[in-house]
Amino acid sequence: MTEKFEPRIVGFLCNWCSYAGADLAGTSKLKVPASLTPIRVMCSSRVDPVLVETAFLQGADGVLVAGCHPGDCHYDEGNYYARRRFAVLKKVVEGLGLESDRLRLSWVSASEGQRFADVVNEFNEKIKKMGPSPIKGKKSL
Amino acid sequence: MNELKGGIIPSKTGIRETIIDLIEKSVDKGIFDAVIIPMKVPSGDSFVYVLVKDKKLLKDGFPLAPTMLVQGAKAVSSVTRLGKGNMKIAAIIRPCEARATVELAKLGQADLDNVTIISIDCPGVLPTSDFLEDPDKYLKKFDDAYKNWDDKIMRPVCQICDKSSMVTGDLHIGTLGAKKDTCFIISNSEKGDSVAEKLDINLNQNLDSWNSKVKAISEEKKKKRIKAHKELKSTVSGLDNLVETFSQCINCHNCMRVCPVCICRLCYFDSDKVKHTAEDYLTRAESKGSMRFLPDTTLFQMGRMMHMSISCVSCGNCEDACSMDIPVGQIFSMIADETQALFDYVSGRSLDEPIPLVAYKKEELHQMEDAND
Amino acid sequence: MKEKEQKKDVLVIGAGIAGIEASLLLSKADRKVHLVEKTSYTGGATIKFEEVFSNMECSTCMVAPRQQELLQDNNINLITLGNVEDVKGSVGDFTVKIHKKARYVDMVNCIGCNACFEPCPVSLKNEFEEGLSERKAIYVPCAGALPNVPMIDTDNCLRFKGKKCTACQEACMFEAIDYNQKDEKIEIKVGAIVVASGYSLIDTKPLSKFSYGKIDNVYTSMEFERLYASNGPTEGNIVLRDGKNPKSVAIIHCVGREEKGYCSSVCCMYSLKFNHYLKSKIPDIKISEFYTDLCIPGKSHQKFYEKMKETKVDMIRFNEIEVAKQGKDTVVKYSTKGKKNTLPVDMVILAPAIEPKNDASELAKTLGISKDDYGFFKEENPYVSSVISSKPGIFIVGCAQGAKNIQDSVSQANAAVGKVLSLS
Amino acid sequence: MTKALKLNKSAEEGILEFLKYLLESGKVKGVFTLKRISKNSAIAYSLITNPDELKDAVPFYPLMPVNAGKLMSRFTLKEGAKKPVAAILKPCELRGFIELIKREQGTLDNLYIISSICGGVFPSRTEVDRSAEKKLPKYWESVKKGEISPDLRSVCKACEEFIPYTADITFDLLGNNDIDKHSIFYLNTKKGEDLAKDMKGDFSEKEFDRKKLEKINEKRQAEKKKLYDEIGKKMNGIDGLVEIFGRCIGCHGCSKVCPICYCKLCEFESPDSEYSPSNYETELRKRGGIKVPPGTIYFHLGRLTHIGISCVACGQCNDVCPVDIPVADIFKKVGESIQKMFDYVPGKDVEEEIPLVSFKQEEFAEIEE
Amino acid sequence: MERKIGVYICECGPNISEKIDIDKVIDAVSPIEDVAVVEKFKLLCSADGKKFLEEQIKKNSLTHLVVAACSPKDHEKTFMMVCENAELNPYLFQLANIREQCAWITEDKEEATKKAIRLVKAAIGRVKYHSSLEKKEIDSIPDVLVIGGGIAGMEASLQLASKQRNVYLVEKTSDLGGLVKNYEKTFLGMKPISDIIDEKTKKIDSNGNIKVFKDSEVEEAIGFFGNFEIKIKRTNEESEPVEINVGAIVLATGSALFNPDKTPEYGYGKFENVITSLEFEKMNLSGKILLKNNKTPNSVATIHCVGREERGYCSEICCMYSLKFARYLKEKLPNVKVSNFYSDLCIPGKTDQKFFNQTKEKNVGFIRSSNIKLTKKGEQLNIEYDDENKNKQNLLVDMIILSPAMVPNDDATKIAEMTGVSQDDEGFFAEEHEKLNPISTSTEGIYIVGCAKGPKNISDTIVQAEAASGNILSSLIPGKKLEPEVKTSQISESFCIGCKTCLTVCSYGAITFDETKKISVVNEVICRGCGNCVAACPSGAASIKHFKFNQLYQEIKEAVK
Repeated sequence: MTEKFEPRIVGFLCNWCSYAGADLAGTSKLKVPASLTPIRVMCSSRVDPVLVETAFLQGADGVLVAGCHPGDCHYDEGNYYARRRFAVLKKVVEGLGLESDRLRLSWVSASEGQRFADVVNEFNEKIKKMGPSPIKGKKSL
Repeated sequence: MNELKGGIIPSKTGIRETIIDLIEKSVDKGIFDAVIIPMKVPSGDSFVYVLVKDKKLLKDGFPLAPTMLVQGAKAVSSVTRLGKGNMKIAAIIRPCEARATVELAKLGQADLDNVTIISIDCPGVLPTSDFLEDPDKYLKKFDDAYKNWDDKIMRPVCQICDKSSMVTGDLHIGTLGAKKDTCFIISNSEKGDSVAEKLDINLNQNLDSWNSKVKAISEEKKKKRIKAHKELKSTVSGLDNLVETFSQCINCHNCMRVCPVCICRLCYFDSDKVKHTAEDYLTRAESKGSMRFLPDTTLFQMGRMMHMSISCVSCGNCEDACSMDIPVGQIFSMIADETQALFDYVSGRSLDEPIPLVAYKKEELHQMEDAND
Repeated sequence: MKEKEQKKDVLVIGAGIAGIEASLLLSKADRKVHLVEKTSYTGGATIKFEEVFSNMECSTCMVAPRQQELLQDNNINLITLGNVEDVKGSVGDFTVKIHKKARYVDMVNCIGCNACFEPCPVSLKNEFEEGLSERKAIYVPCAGALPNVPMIDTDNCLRFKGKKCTACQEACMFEAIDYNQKDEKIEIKVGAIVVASGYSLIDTKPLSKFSYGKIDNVYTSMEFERLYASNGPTEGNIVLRDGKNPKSVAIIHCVGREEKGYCSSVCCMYSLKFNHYLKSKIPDIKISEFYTDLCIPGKSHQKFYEKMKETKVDMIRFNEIEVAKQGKDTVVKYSTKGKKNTLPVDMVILAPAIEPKNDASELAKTLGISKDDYGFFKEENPYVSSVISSKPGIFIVGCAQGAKNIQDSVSQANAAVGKVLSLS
Repeated sequence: MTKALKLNKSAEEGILEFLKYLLESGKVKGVFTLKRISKNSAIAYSLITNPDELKDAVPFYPLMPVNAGKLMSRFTLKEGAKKPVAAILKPCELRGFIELIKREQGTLDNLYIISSICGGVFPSRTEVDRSAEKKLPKYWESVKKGEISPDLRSVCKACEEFIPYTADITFDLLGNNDIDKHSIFYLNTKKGEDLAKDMKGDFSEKEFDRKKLEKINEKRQAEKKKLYDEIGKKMNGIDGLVEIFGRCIGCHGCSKVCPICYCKLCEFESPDSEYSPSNYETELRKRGGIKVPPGTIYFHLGRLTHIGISCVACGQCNDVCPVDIPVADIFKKVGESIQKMFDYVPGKDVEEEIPLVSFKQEEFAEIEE
Repeated sequence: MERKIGVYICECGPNISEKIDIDKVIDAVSPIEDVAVVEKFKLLCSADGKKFLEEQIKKNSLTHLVVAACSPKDHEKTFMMVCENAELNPYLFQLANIREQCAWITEDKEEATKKAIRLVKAAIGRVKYHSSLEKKEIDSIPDVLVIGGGIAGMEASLQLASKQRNVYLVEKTSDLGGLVKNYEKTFLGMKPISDIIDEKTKKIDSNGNIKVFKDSEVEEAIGFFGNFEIKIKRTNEESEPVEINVGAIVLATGSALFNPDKTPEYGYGKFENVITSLEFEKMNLSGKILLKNNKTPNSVATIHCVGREERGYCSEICCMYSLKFARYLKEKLPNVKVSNFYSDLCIPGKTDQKFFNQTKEKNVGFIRSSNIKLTKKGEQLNIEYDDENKNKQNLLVDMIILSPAMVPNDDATKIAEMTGVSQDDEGFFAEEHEKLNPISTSTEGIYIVGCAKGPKNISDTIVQAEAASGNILSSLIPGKKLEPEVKTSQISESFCIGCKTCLTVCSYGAITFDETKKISVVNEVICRGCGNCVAACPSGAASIKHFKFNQLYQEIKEAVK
């Protein structure tokens, strides 16, 4: 069963850096696990933590939030706010004894096609090790 | 830290009377035009906050009420949210209420320019349900407990409150460590100073006895708090426990409604953002075989933690308002301690600390980036 | 007498950062822009950098959106592989002849799948990667290049050497490859011209004391930029030609300054930037910066310098310097404060002076504008404006006018636009 | 006479077998009913799509964690169900839903409503203190006998609307002595018949035992009188109201759980109902003191005028009030008096118009997602 | 209204068709409700492809369009154009990226197909929740306010003023020319400054479209790009402020000099004949370079980098003007001995080093030194210093010129607060983007030029002034309307509680607070649509067009299925 396990990873990618990085991974024909479904947002600061919680509680095996490296934000400072929100979110999830390792924040620039591939591969492997999210089956969350 | 200075004032008849006298004096001297203070309801079986101008009514003021039905911060907010007005107002509230008030001020929900916050050493409050069972009996129980600072009958979060004497408002009335027939008064702002001055209170007396007592208590409580949170974790945290814990939630959102720092006119989780089509619900149910309806109870709780735990003051109102006895107040106090620690922020500690979610440092939280195991 | 009507269109020469910014700004003002670029791609030198000082911003993230905008802008007619051959007329009414080399790949049909590289039998050094990696005879300079359409290098393509190869054409599903494409002569009429033809680094081979080309481990700064680039030949791994990571590096400033007689104004900063590059990939690497005078003007640069110093870089002010072999080792022989020293290092990075493109003088002739003693386009008179050339209606921006950093290049680009728009 | 289906199984098994059949036959894609959802035997409404899940279903459990009418509205608010779903509702929940449909807050499309002749429910607290389980046997006894179980919600004891109006299928419970022998489904509508047909069991033409139900009604009326008298005593004039609502903490929990209150933003939470500093100052000049937050009595009176006409007296508000104000009792009494004026029975008929639409329709259509 | 969604899958030749089983995708999405058509096409971005799409939209009278093809970075615009041509609102369209982020990165065809199905379903789910968005157009005022009458301000005014564009030039002193008017010559080519100033002043005076306010200050500037309301007040006089409306503002408020009092080691103010560069310029301009005792100096030393350490940056021009001083001196007092005490020579660019070499040839001394300390020795000043090899040395001179760092003007902060422009750590005005937008600020329509944004020489200052006009001339075209971002955020008036969270996190000042209603209000003209405020808003009040919760929720739903 577990080796048949194909994780479901939700990837929130900021339009200017990470989404471009993901595209570059494509144009460079790198291998990226199909488990990640990209969702494009204009800025990592648009990623409302409740969106992440929603994905997480609806059974996503992993959620990746990716944005421009600190200092590179197309909107100047969005990713700094994104980072704080993510930090609080992680603490909440941790605090409730849920698997906060299923949430990841990464910075990927537009030229880092390779890095994007690495990040996703790494995350995918980790999630595989963790196995399917136990939340999926829960009938009364 | 150098020794604490403050005033020592006589308190023969009891702390409530002392405070009422103090207020009356201030009103006479025109220091305040009105006071926000707890009062017994006509039926005598409950306490509510009242904004009082009339001195006769002030007589029935009941500081340090045995219950906290409405969080004092909400009272201050409802009076000043739309502007500071022309009245100088004193608010007689508990430390956690004062802290919530400060948070609300940061959130633009209270204008403290004309408000003087007067807090009191707090022994905790009774769980509402207990109190309502037999108000008179429990009032007595409360007063006894107060005398020997016994928190056994108080709200669970009060029993683990290490900030029950935290000074964050303008003036604070201290009773801990006070000699018989006296109590302390600590000023925490220029406003406080000027009030004391007008009342000819000398703020230069040594308050170490209060200080040391408070320290001792709060340290002891801190230990208790940590222990309690650990125990709580073992019962509520982890997926299965969580499901159990919230399985009885009936989505009445009382917890949110009574929360002093939940300010939204329309809660995120009452908005269309969380309303979906029948088709959506059905497909979700099909993926599990069956799905509790409405779903997303945990999302609501986690969402609130995300939005509000940073400002949570662990007053326990949510827990008391829960018609299904979910220990939501204790859970929040546990999470709040962790999220606030991230930015070593203490909700309501000071007006000058921005709420962490509207600020950032360029170099911080790197442990959150690419966090691998 | 009656004015003859002024042409509104503008010619911009060079699609580097300055040219791009000028074109976009002109287009915003609803001007039609003909943007002529010699190479097959946009972005100039800037897109070769992984990060730019002093905020260490990712260069691609910074420029790519502008490149995209450029390609999708209907006011801008991008002519790649183009060369301005002749310019007649005067301000308000120039007639420009452009020679557009055939790309042999149809810009419309090609969708940038890169399927055509694979089968090409030819492979040679990739100039864009400073020869650090190979490319085919049909190629794009690097992944993510824009426009993402390959070109055929006719000097090396077998077919153009008379062989019967059609490998790429067979691989293309879009009939995008067209061997019969012909070079074009394009004639346009414009009212003004902005020259942003950029710069190149001096050839360091003739400066024998630096042993560039003689010793493998001596790199130019541009080579090093590509070594660090995550879309470069090594995906950003800093490795020597023998595949090893260097443990110690010498960065030598002011290479060719004496010969050129001017300070190239950006070398100190980017050399300091290299510290960050090196430390971030090889934390315990030993770095020595050899400089003469630190030139770090401006409000944000010294801070950057101080930050870099914290990385324990060895700042050495030299009088004489030389790179040589000592046994197997590469050593830097230098004198400072009268004393002579020798420092063995695994890698040497040279910061060569910035000079005009080799075809600058030709372009100057074509345009009829004058050059300064160093071959840069000459501003008519700096305290009127450094972007005004000797010929009315022609404006000079970016490093074509003199060595400068990105910010100043962009400022000049904007200024030139200001000039153009306030002409009539 | 209406068609009826009889299964020789106890009510408990009967209804489950029926639901199982519906799911397995694919006649419905989902069943909406009460279900044990956790080890601590919490009871909650669930949407069941897999027949096996029915084992934990307890359709007629005498609890109302949420008024299911409100849930049905949430279920069909954005767009009606596209696939058939069966919902098991108590009569007052059904009526609540109908009232909401009249207010454009839901639709019956593709819904099959199964209701029952209702014996009433326990207060929610009985689940918290785990006493519900213990009370069950006694409850079912009184249901059989058609008596009023002492453990019911006050409003249930006094409820005369225990027979559903617009259900497609009505399950015979209250006053039926044989519920542990067989289950009877009254198939009131064509939709109901379609559901039941092909089901193994004996079909017949049947009629409820009106006389029996009349008796029950009398008992309920007696209870109601008692309830009203008590309330009446408390509620003499404004002072009485002040007495009763004096301790209200303004949490508005009652409106939150009310099956009729549906406004995105309650008028009493909207900007216009906020007190400005000057309001306070004038109030103080007038009265010397004012309760803060203010307007609690306003709120309850306002709510009465807004939804009194549609109050189905389900008692939900009583249960959630943190300060034990008998909101439901008052609303039942006042609501009924309003309804009588127009002799309107809320939720009786989806076609029937609401006599007075006094409350503001929400004007917050603008930009919320 | 009935939904009719058209789904079109691009084969992109082999690029998608070989990696993804398109027919499987078609089968998977066809049954979805509201999906009216599902078809594949060889190459949708081709001319035929676009024509095909356009016809399809019309023929099937589609209400929504989903295209599964390449990255939005490649062809989102292309297909939005198709929608417009087919009279379908371009925002009722969603592009599923099944090439770059699916076909090209997935080895296994089956996996790729599954992912493609998810992506297309997500796009379908999302597009249902799209609403048509319209481009906004707002009128703008072409006129410009220029604050500061120095070289930068004058240059900008001259280039901006035209028949269709008035320029209001506000100078706080009583005449134009700024600091520079105290200098005799530029160091570039040693050209008389007066020529430059006089020429510009004449042009300005004769230009009917430039209104100069001398002895005046801007008191208030409210509004936004295209529509600023300005109050100009005459300093030191009780008069009603003049009110004007402009579309853009140029801040050319210049800089000041670091005060050497803060570096006592140089004995400024303590010893006679220790003067600042500005004082020397004035003295030189007056024609007489004299000591306090009215004797001419026989030896002069210039000390570079005064205050550089304290300020933490190099002021860029001190080296050059110190060289210029040497020239002044040598011209006026041929026999004077001139020495420069410097740490690093900063002479960037193509002309400066030449100037340095020429100056050197006029036997001017250059001493690389540190730890300088001044003492008095008789009539003379004694410079104690460490040389390159850290040996103590000293030099006696008659006069010492200090070259202090350039610092922001005292009123910089005041102006910054008034205009909402942010300042960097040094107190200079901060660029919107250090590299790509060096002239604009985070407040759209307000531009910063010259030394107000950092030390600069005249030439660069002029370039920036022109750059500012370049930005303004290209965006504020008389008669042309502004087209702000369409996908802006919005805040519900009835739901906002006024906690100002959104307002605090907005980088562009696009959100203002309505004090009477106590709610936040988005200025859609300024909003850039990043969505930060939406994620920050704890309530249901804030949302952002085209990236609404429900739209993203549909994508999440498919992603986790």
